[in-house]
Amino acid sequence: MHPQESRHVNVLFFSVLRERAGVDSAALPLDPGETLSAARLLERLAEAYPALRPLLPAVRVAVNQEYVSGAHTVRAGDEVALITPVSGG
Amino acid sequence: MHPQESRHVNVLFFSVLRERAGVDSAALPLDPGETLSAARLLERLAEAYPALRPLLPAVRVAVNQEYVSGAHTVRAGDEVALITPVSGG
Amino acid sequence: MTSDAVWVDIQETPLRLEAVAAFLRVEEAGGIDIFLGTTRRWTEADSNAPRRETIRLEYECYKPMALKEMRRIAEEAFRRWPLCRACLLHRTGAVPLREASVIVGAASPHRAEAFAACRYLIDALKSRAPIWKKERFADGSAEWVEGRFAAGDFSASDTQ
Amino acid sequence: MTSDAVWVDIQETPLRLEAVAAFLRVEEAGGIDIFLGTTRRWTEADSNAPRRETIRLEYECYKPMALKEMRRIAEEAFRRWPLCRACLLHRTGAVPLREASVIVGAASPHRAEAFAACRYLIDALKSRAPIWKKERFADGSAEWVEGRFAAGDFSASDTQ
Repeated sequence: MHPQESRHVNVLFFSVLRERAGVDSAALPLDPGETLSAARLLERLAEAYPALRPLLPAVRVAVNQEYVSGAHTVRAGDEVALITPVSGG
Repeated sequence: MHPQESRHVNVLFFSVLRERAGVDSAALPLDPGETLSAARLLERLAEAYPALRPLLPAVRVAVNQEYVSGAHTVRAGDEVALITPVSGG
Repeated sequence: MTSDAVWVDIQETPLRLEAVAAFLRVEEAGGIDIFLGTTRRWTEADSNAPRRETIRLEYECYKPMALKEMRRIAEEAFRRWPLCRACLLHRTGAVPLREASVIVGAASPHRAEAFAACRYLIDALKSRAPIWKKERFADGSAEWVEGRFAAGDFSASDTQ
Repeated sequence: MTSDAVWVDIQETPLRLEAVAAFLRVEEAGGIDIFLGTTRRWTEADSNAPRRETIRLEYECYKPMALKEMRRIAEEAFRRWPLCRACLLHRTGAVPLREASVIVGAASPHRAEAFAACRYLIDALKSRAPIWKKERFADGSAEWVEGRFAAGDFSASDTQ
């Protein structure tokens, strides 16, 4: 793997998740070549931010600004957003 | 009957009926105390303005600015409007 | 419903959307739906005939009854949905391309009712308000647009 | 559909209805439906609790994705109905009482399609655009409004 290449997934938090996590975003490290499913990524975040755990069952994941299923493969360099039920408008 | 009292029904024409009749309105005379149904009134108008006859089956009648059925009794002094299918908006 | 919750008008001058929005935007409302009927340039033909080009519409109305009917329609909408405000405005005379001949709007606490009421206002207006339009075409011809009464309306030649 | 037939935007400043109408009023359109979502003062309680008084709403969004999602929604509407124009505008930050947080609109040759598309735009926006609102109440409290994903959406904790 090229040394400049990202070894992180950038995770964005909004609204109630942002307030509970206490941060706007987090850089989740991956081992070289590692990938993981969106569902597994949620599990890791629940370990890192236990306050988020009760809210995660209702969360949808967006990868690179598009909704994905829990089976979607997340890679280093991806921009992941955790989206609680939205209420715009 | 008091002499000043109306002995006419004032009939208003709009759009295609106005153009076919060649007038905006007509005063239809009634005998003293006479009344007639809205349907019968249309018959009299068809006799007075034969050019209207083909259009009358689709006409609705309004008396004093409210739609009425063909059985509605029309009296001297009433304002009657012949309303072809409307197309506002 | 207070009577100032309804605004109906018929005017020869251009309809002002901003005035409509100012009337509808009340603090009890969360959803406002506004419909504008505008003069369309092209009418597709039914079959293989070429489409027709309209240059303007001309509206004629039986004004006192049209105003009463528009008010009745608004009051029906108030009985049917939880509304804060309703308005129906119609323009008469010549209406150029792109300009609005009619604007109707409904304000409600929630959006589903605003949409349903707004649709009701325009459908009822188009089938009941005594207003007629003549279409002027680019080829110099003109014709009265054939309207349609709503199902359930009767013509006065039926006596039952 | 040309790309200039769609207008989406997210802005901190008040939404301008006149600009929306100017965008939608094209000569191919005969029916234009515009929906405004406004900040409502009162929320009725479920049971016998007193109604709550809102003083303003505050919106937060994931802007680049919200803009993309709004554009995708407009494109879906264009595939589904014969539209001339569609727009979706959202405001962020604090939105006072009576002011619009969202305006969506659709222009079509005929009114049924304008209504259907406009309803689709707002329903899809509210269930998919990553935008959240916090409600500030007169009693000093505040809470994030619990939204709802549309039926058929999945949460990422389902792996199938």
